[in-house]
Amino acid sequence: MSDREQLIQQLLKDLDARTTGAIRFLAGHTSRRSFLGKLGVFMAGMGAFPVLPVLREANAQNVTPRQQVNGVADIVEMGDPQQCEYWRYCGMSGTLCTCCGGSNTQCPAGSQTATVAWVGTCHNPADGRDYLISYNDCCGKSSCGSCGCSRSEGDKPVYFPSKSNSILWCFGSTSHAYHCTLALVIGHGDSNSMR
Amino acid sequence: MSDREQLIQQLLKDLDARTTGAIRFLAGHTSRRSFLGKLGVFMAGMGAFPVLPVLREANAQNVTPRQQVNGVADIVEMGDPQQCEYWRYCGMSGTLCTCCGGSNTQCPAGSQTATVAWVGTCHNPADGRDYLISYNDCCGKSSCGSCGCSRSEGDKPVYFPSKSNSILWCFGSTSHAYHCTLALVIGHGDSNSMR
Amino acid sequence: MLQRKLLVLGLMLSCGAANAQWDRIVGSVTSIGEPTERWVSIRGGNTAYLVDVEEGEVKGTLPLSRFSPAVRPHMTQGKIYTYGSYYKRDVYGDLENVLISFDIETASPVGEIPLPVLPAGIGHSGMIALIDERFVGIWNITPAMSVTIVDVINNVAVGEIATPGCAAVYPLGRGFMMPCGDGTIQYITLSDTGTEVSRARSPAFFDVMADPVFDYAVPTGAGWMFVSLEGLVYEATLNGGGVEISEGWTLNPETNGTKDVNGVEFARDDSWRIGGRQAFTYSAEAGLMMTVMHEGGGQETFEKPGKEVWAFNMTTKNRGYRLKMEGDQTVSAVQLTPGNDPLLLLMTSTGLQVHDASTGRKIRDINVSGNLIQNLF
Amino acid sequence: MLQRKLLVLGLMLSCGAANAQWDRIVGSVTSIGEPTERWVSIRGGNTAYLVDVEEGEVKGTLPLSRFSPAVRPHMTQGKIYTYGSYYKRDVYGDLENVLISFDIETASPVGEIPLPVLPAGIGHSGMIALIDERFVGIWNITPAMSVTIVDVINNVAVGEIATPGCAAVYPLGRGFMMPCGDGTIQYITLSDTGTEVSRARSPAFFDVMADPVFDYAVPTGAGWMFVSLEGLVYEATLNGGGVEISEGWTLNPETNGTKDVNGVEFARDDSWRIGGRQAFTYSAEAGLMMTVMHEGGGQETFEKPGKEVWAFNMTTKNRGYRLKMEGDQTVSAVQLTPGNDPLLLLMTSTGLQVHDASTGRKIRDINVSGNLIQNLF
Repeated sequence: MSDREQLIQQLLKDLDARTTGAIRFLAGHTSRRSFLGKLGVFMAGMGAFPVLPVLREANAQNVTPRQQVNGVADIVEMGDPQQCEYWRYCGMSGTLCTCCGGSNTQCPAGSQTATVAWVGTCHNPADGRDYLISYNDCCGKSSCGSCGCSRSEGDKPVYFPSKSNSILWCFGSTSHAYHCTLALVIGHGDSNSMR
Repeated sequence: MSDREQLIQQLLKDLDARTTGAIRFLAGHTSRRSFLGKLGVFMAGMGAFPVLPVLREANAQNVTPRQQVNGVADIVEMGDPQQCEYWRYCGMSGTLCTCCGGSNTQCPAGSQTATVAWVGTCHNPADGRDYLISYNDCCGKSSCGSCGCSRSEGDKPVYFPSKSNSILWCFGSTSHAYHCTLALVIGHGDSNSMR
Repeated sequence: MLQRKLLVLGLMLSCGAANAQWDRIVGSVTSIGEPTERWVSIRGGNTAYLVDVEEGEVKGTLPLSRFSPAVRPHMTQGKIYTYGSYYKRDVYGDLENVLISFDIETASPVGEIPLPVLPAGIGHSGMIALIDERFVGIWNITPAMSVTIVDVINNVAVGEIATPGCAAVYPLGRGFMMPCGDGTIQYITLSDTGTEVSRARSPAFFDVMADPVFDYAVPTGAGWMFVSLEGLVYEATLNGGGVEISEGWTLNPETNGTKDVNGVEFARDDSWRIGGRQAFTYSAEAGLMMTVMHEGGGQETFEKPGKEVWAFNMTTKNRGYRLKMEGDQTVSAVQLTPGNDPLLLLMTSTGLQVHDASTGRKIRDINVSGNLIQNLF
Repeated sequence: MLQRKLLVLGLMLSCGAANAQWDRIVGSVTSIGEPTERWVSIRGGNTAYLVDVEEGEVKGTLPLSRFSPAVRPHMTQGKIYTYGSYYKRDVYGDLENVLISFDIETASPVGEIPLPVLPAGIGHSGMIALIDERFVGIWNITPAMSVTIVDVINNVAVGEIATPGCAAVYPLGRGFMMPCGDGTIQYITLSDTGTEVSRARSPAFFDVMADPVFDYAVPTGAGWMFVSLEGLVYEATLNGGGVEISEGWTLNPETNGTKDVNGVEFARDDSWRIGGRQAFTYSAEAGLMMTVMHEGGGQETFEKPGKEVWAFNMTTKNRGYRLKMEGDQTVSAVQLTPGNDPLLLLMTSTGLQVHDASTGRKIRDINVSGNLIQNLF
């Protein structure tokens, strides 16, 4: 097989992986029980949808300001947000927005933040505490292939979407073309005070 | 850099190579003079277009039946038409239609033959003679990435399109999405009798 | 569409008389030939490759959208269905979701039916089903879960059925099964017009947190085979109005002195796991089951490619052989062709491999890559 | 388009007050910042990456079509132009050819102008030009060769200029240069409305069969630099109504005892050739020229990636240093940023590299891959 053939075959495999299943993983640093407890606040109105943490804009605005959660005023963080090893990415799978002109809280210019996201719990080694992380996809642009990152923990089949890495989380965007993923700190993983 | 990042980067490179420049090479087994001599017949009506071998359906039908060219009734061929080393591919660059459901004379089902093609001269080792080969692109489907083949001889810049490998030769098709390339034997390379 | 098809046919007809020795200058277009039970579809990139695995040749390709998960052959109609999502500017602008039908003979699109709901863009053969040769069912997640039913005789989308907590569409009779997050299999019966008549659920037989079944399932004839991430194998069938689940058996039994078909005592394989894009396949006619296996990792590695393929005798439920990949090669998908003497197809990191299913012996490599391997029949 | 842009802006504004410590749950959208002379566009896949090579960061991306060759910045307008070809079903169906303008600040498409002719789908920065800050010129091959002129002040395609035998659009004043198959450079002058006023040709200075110039050219300020496949360097300038070609000098001189700027005698380099997707770059301000070089092969290897980059002092026309790629790494494109103290940018097989141009010393790697490197200014 020539170099070119190998390249082409790689291309085909990559295309498939990138476009037909946006890969999402869940932080596994939490048991189901604690997970449900922490997410209960987001799940009002979700009806028969099991355990899917739908974070709609409307709901989000009802959440009390997050700097008051547990009275924590700041997060001590260390590490490079462009590296997959960064602490917030324990539940990440996809492309890091930090490599595409965005940050961990802002989608790159011209893309759109999905209004639904997956939430995981990651351990911050710099302060020794766990935090809830919301992984929001940014959508509506061609895939930003710069920094792929998959840290697989707790992946589940698609009928359990809150833990499935095969789902394209672009809900709420005007396009479901996947661009990259944020990693927002939304609270303490060891607190029940998010109400 | 992780495996995934490398894959993604390869993807990007491949995409570019595959979609923004359909790579075409010309057989270099002929000097410019002999080349013009042999192709002159196809160039009627081409006006100011230098040396571009436009092979329109209408023109093609005016050519005398090709089995009478030099009285040759058959071609002795050896080798695997799915391999880039096959004798007809001296001027090939692209994907072999023989790997995509087509042959060297027929586009795969559902694709369209371009009405303009590049012609090169290849040496057939099985009978020791040179033949004129027409490389027609088949278009209108997503790229068939199975058998890439580039044998670079005589490639020229794009202002000399008949010898440029960067041009997408899908003219005459209803879509210029590149699928694969044929390699048609259209005459003897050492004859002047194609009129 | 039609116009284009006619053009293609026109080209083909006008070239029928091409001389065998000297080729026409413009070239011509071939047709695809007569598919057999040993033709499969391979989804690679945005293309479905139609491959005759007996001959070892790609016979044609179908252009898919970037959001098309799989194809769904309807061989009695001579058609292959898929769905696609198309934005006016590739990744932005107006969106059209359509069910597309391809004519197999010409490998060309011949029809489109608009879809009312955005379908799931997931690379999975369970996302689109042919139900009773009459309906196509498509799974949606928006994030609400539902199934769109398209009547492919009258060429119209007839409706959307809400299926909260349940995914994929596994056709059986005039209805379909779905695995659900509460540990059950749901069955929905359709009317003659494609509307929901009734739904039933099996007893809960798995715990989604402890050991869920793959959302990928394979047909057993009477029902569907579901396999858990820890390697428990179940069959879901219909019994009257209800869904019945067989007792599970394990791919990784404890060492208890059992001998396999070769008389060799089972080694304990606790460190091996089932995984892959298509992690298992089953042939009722041949009594064979094949699984993709890798060593180590947690349950969440269920999509990880394997280093071995294990073959099970379904009469004894014992493992007949282990097929090891060479060097760095991995395998992500297994498929058995239909019939009593099936071929074993493996999608490996270096392309498609065809093996004799009973011996595991490799017959050939085929120069095509992708993910999903689907039988046409 | 506009609606979409407003939505994006809306999201941005509503997030301005996001707390620095705890993030908003939905996230927000950033803007792209203020481009400097050290921002470039990298075309990789169907994306243009806008990269600050000083900072080493991707600042944003633009979604391109599969047939978009390059971008064309119009910095005084705050816009970036490209063209795209879009089929209704990705690779088949109705075709739309459009000139697309992106707003740089929001990295979003803000306008489209329909194009009357199918543009060339070639991965080349010479395919689209900004002429006198007022017109965009696009090269077409159908297979007739022509240039479409779009008035980007009045947002309308004003016409098509036939350019048989000549390719690419290299803007200069109120017109553009093109290399031609007869060995000349053609210059076409435009009127205020974008129609052709006059055309001129240089004397023939190369033989297309013996030693043609690259169709890729780089600006010199007064004109354009053309380089032949055998390594002869020419400058094309305007002189009154005519096109003038400077005497060529060679990148591979015979060994004649000449010493380079380091006092080292030139070694004969007959076996080295210029090649690559962007095989050379020139900075008039810094007096530097860089070329991508590989060893061996015939003239047709002019697109082959290199194993070295050669740096020339343009005062002496001598080679200052040879930069060798590490291991299996190859380099396919070189670019110098604007200004007196330019950065040397290399697109290598492992990603973008930033070097100090005067020493060749590597400053950093940037995690972005692609082909074409274009300066924004």
